[in-house]
Amino acid sequence: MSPTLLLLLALGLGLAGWLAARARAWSFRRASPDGRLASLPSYHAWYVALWIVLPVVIFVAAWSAIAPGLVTQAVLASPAADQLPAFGFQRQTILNEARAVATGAAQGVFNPLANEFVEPYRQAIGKYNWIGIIVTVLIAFLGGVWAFLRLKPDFAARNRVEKIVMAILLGASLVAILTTLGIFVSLVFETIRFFGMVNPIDFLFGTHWGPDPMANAANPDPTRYGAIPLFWGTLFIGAIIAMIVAIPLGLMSAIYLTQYANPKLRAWVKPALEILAGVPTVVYGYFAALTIAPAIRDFAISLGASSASSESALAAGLVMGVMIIPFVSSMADDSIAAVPQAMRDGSLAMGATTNETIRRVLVPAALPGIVAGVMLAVSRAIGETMIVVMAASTAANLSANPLESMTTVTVQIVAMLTGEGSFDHPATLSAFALGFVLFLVTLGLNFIALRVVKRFREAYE
Amino acid sequence: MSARDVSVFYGEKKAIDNVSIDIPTKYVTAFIGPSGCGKSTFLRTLNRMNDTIPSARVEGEIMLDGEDIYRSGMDVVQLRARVGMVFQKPNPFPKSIYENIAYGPKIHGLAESKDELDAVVEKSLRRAGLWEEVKDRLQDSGTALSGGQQQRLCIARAIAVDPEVILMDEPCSALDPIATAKIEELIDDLNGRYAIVIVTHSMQQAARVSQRTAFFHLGKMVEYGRTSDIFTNPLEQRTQDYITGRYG
Amino acid sequence: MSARDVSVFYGEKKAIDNVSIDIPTKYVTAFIGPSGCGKSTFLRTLNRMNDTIPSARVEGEIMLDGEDIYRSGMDVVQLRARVGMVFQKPNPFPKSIYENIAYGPKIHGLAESKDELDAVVEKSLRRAGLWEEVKDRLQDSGTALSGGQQQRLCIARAIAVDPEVILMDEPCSALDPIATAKIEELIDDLNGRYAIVIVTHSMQQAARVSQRTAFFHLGKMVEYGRTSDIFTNPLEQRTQDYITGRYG
Amino acid sequence: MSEQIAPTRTPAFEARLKKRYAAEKRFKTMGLAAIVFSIAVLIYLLGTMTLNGIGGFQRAEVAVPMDFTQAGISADPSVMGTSGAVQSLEAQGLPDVVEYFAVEALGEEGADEIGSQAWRDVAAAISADPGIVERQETFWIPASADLAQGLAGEGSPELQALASSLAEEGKLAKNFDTGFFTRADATNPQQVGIWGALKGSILTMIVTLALAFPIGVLAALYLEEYAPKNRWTDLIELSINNLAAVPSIIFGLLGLAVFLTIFPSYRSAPLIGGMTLALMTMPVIVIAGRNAIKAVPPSIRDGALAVGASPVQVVFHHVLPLALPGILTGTIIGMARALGETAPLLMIGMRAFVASPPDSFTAPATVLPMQIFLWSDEIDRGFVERTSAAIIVLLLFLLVMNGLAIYLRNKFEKKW
Amino acid sequence: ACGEKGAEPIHAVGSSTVYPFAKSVAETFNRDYPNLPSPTIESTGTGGGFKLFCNGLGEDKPDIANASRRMKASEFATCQQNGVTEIIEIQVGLDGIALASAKGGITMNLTPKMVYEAIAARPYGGEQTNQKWSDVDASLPDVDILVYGPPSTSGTRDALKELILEVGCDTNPEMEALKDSDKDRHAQLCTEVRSDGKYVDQGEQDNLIVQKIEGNPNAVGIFGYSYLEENADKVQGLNMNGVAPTYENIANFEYPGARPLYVYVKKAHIGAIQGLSEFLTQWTKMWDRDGELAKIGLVANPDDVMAKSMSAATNYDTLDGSELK
Ligand SMILES: Nc1ncnc2c1ncn2[C@@H]1O[C@H](COP(=O)(O)OP(=O)(O)OP(=O)(O)O)[C@@H](O)[C@H]1O
Ligand SMILES: Nc1ncnc2c1ncn2[C@@H]1O[C@H](COP(=O)(O)OP(=O)(O)OP(=O)(O)O)[C@@H](O)[C@H]1O
Ligand SMILES: [Mg+2]
Ligand SMILES: [Mg+2]
Repeated sequence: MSPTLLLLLALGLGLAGWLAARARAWSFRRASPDGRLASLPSYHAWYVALWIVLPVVIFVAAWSAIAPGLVTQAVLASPAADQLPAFGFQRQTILNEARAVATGAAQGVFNPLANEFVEPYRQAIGKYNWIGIIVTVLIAFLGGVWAFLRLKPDFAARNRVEKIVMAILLGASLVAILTTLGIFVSLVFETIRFFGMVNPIDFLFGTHWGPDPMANAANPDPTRYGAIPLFWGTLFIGAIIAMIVAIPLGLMSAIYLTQYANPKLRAWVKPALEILAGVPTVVYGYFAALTIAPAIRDFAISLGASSASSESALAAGLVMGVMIIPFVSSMADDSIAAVPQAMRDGSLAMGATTNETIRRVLVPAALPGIVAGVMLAVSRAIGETMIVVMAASTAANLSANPLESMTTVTVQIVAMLTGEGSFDHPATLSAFALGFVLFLVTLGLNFIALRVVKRFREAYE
Repeated sequence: MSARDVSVFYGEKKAIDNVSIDIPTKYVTAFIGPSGCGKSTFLRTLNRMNDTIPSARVEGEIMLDGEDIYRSGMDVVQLRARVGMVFQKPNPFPKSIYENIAYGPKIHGLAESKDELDAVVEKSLRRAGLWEEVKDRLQDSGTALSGGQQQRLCIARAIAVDPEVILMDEPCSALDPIATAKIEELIDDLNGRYAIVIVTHSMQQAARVSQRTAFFHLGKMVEYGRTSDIFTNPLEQRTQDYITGRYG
Repeated sequence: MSARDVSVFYGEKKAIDNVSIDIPTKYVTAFIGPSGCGKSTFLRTLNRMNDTIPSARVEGEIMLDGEDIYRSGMDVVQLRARVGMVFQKPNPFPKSIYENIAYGPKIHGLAESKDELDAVVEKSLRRAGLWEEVKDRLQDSGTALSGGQQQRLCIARAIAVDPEVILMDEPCSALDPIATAKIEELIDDLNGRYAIVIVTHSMQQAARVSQRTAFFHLGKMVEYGRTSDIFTNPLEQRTQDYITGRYG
Repeated sequence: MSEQIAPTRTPAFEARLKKRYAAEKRFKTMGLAAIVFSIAVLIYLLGTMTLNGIGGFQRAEVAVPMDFTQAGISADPSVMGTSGAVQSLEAQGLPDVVEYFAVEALGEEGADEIGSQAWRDVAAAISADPGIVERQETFWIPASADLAQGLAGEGSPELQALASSLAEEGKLAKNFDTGFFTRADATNPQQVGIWGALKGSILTMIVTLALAFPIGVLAALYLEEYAPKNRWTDLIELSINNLAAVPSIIFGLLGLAVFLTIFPSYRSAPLIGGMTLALMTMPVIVIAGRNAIKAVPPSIRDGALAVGASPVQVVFHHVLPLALPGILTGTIIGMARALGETAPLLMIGMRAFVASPPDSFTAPATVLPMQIFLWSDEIDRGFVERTSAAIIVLLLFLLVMNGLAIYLRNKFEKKW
Repeated sequence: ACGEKGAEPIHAVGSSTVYPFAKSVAETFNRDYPNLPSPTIESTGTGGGFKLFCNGLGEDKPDIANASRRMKASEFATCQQNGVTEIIEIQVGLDGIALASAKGGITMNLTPKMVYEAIAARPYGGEQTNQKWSDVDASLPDVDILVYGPPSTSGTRDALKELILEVGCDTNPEMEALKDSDKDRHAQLCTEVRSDGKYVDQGEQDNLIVQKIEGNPNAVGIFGYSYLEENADKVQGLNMNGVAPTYENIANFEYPGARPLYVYVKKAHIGAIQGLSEFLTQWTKMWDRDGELAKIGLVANPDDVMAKSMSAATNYDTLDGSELK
């Protein structure tokens, strides 16, 4: 029997317990002199139902892990087992196939030997199904009875049920911590392996990036693993150029929408702007590479910049900036609108014009929210790969000239992980180290941002 | 400042009904009346702060120096610089104390140099009776002050641009008695230098600080006169009832 | 209900200093005093609504039916069902009028059937003097009512769970005089059925609706007694000063 | 007023005032310009995409009249409509029949340029309507990719010539390709469809929503309503904010290292893709959810507490329903981002060729943005238009999702 | 993992170069065996493909790895460690890399030596001073060097290095000698490309390279031959050693840019995974000169290799790890 069916069974039993407990609570209630219970009947019902379902869920989880093993053991004990290949994959597929037929997931077998096992499988599965069902019912029954016997008119069922609810809430918030931990774990081992091959000092402070995934893996050239140009490229494209576009445009849009535009226009323009963030990045990539980049090159050449190439950090950054306008504008819009009216009134009553009020009072007061929006936007920009690949190429340059080609950390991560290099090569492993460092950096930045925002937040309350 | 047949509407609803009043230039005028009678609404019409409420509409004329402030060419910015306002809840900007005071002079370009600005800030704080308390921490945030100090800061901010009229909408309702006493002292001090209009729900306060009192009820101005007359010898029964606590 | 040596702290700051008071079960008790003196704070200790303020801490005991409501095993939820509360600003739930009233009875399981619930809703609305005005639109949102109606709705909501005590924190301060009059009428009506404690900043109101008055000042209870005595013949100079408008 | 003119009424003041009004005007114009610029870019992008993509919904087809009365094909009603139909027809020589009629209609050259699999379309039609074999019928059969290119004026000159002559005779035309919405990926641009990827996206989004929404909402409720303010909750807050900022590719590595280790057989499956994207989406929902919960007026909580509701009841009866519109806004932003995301899915095997639409959450699948990415790098030029068409489908999907959220938001929005 | 699934689809992972062909095979296979689930072809990159492939045997592990380079000894060792002992190696065809420019754009008669000198980071260990093609060789036009090519992570780049750059580099006897004395240094000097903007790493987006050179008549693009063929109306191949990049010239190795493409199959999975052997047969049906392989712009194996591949695909000859490097 599949775990799904066992769970359905448990739910059915839980429902039965729920109804029984509720009926009992109602009978208490009729019997009590003031018609009042410590908790509502439905809380009694939930209490019993949870006591039935939760233990069963735990059991089913455990059972679905061990039952297949037990079934296989039983099958292997059958006489036909002697014909099986001794070990390995072949044996496993034959068994799998026989099981698929036995459970009805497949019509016929592909490997004739498997036929022999269909019947043993059927029997073993049948047997363990029964065991599973019986134990499930037993556990449900025991849990249900135990909980049921505790019901009394003054039993604080609500408190207990709510404790479980609180535990679930707490559990949900722990998912974030687990995810963080998961990221850490999934990066750290390969990172350590990488640092075993390339000195972290060379990696973190080197200024030349040019790993060759096809080169000899045994003694990598540490001078080719300097990540500074990547981090610089990331910063330059994602955090400087893109922000120079997105912050003024996003902020000005938000200001116009909250302070000047009439509400009807705002209701239309705001969602329209949000579409900008939803356009697939491939589209932006082509737009950047085939429209913006050549235009920038021609413009630069007309100004006399001889070395202008059509791959430039500027093209990638500009287009990326457009893409993240809505992140800035939406968050800024919300936080400007949330500045207390008293601040606005205070400034207007001093005889300030609207723009003076916005620039000198509203924007500073809304700064935490604006910063949060910018942070989201920056992270989106940093994580973006397609636009960079298409418009700024994948060559790592350490340069302050926006007309040169550059690349970013995430582009390299993707390139290394989906390239032709082998996975024990330091070039490929460097992707994990890059990810790890990037992760630590964002963690640090967020730590600082959180502090700053907290401090700011006290400001106007 | 004088109002002629002023009515104010919020959408369809008439919140002020045909009020005419002359506000003397060197006295403190108090507006009293039960909650919702339109005191705040009328006060805000005096410096066009109700322009910020989209649904609000004003009829009638309000004259300042012989000019109707609702006439089409009126410069609202200048008007508000001339008619300052202090709100019920102290609302200092989340900036330093210095910046709070310097804000008005800066945007209006009233000080030509840093020294001049310093002088304006000091003078305003002194007049607001706050100088001694804050002179050592002008760079602290204005929001770090106590409620009473914040309210005096807001008053200092208003007088920093040298207005002709100061409007105060229940400036003490969020304050404790000691802070309230300080503000009242300050109003006494400023009296004679500026025209002051104060809205209050406390008749005691009106009696203490004002020379003229206007009693509003359900959007109408019921009675207006010398404070002493209103409190001891009101002409209208409603005023009498209100003052003696029959309602409100 | 009675309080013994109750002090309340917000963090370090003492907001209520050693107050002892016996609140009679069938009368209206008014708390008056200048702003910030701790009236609301003390009121909220009576049904442990200050549990929601993380920094608040209570010392002393408050006895309800011979039990200290701050003892460790106390069921706060049940306490609040027994000691209801009405707030300064009317705060109906954004649900239908019916749902607003039925909410309390539902979560406490006070009605076994729909009919019974209907009956409770009708009874509560009648007592709150709102039935006639809303009986045809019980499914309209509670927030669509006027301010005074909303406040009566909140009172109806509080009495729907049949509390022993009703606490009201400036229930009329956001209302116009007509709505205020209705609420006061209602309090008069409820008087005798429930113990009612009302905080007000209006001495007139205290004088009109209460039988007992407590005067608070700077966190201390200065004087407590029959309302008529307090208003005509206070024992303390501070009470006298406040009532006659020297401060506040 | 006083003998001395007030500083706010001097001519100098009025002169400055003029400048300030000018600045005001400039500022407002800048704001308007920012919006106009953003909208213009949007319109440009949408416009070019629509222009490029509109052709992607069509395909070049040739008209082949077939007179089955002479063909000797029998459509056994017991087989037709079942999975054996195609085999049965193939065994009866349907491919040759089709070939024959194609030569009849288009000449040798033209017949070479119908897809080698064209007979399958005919077979499907017969299977659906066995009556066809009794009569004469004109089929529109997809042209080969080369001929389609020729029709578009590209490719070799011979084919261009052939295409234009066929087109003149009315035997070759671009028809609306309804099959584009029912087929999955293929190697031939004439045969591709978007349904496989669209269904993959739908399945993935369902998993993402089913995980990220409850977890995000519950976490937001916990943090905003119950969590004590201590180091522990600071840590949770930090990790949530950080997760919102971590580049998406890193979530792919997480999915690879964690989910695919636990469920190795679900590589490429929407289930794993959805789980990975859920981790990415959850922080966005938490952050937006917390803001929405914060915006619920405390007076509502007080009101409920004061009638004796427990904290859990307060939250689930009052706070959550009121915060829902705001939570939905966050959800939609997060889901929109997840919908367009490719990088993390690269790592868990969704950059794949899947020729049939996924039939369950655990079947191999790809998603719309990935399909767009794959098609954009196809060698065959017929994919250019198809790529744009796929982009339009993605945007429409996005719009539908947004519209739904806005509708729900308005529905739940209550005034207080 | 709970045994409730029907037959597992065939699962291939690996190179994005083999991907189009593998797709095509899978599609035909899917038509011919409609009862079997359609094979899943993933484009993970060769390295990523081998990592998955060598992770062990089992239904949930890929059956096939597509590769645009040969398996490395280290990867083979990983495979062995994880129990993937018997591996069938099949060379399915060749991918030509082609140098091209826009139609009507720059035309040149190049040699590997010229290409090397034009785009190497340090030609023969000296400084790279060539700014224009004419600096490289007087016979070449007087225009700035601008080459769009594959990134270091791609197989095309590997082929470029091996088939053109190293050949050009080794025309210099010093370099030739260095090969034996200091392999790493030789690799570095001979294969590293310049990063001053004259050689532009263009990600693995060959269509984009086509579009970029189309927009710039003086630019040269390096990409898979298939893209050249498909876009014959827009771009023109550049001669190398006087030979044009055409199908014939690549197939007979006269144009120096053909690299082999492989698929690797787990022998243990044949007979265990339904349809796998039929799937292999399907490959052999499609890789002829006039088959699907050629249609998508790849190049068929030379006859001797074809025979060997055919044998591997039908007799399941396994790979001997000692051949690998
Ligand atoms: N923005 C607004 N939109 C619609 N009606 C309003 C608005 N502001 C105030 N009102 C209404 O106008 C009337 C007068 O309000 P106003 O605030 O002027 O009263 P008030 O005398 O200041 O009362 P309080 O003493 O409570 O401050 C009231 O009925 C109020 O409900
Ligand atoms: N949450 C809080 N944290 C810290 N201090 C508080 C808090 N709430 C109130 N106080 C302080 O406690 C004191 C008593 O406040 P309380 O609100 O009880 O006064 P009140 O008598 O109700 O005044 P009002 O008439 O203005 O409502 C005041 O000094 C106030 O600043
Ligand atoms: Mg007011
Ligand atoms: Mg209070």
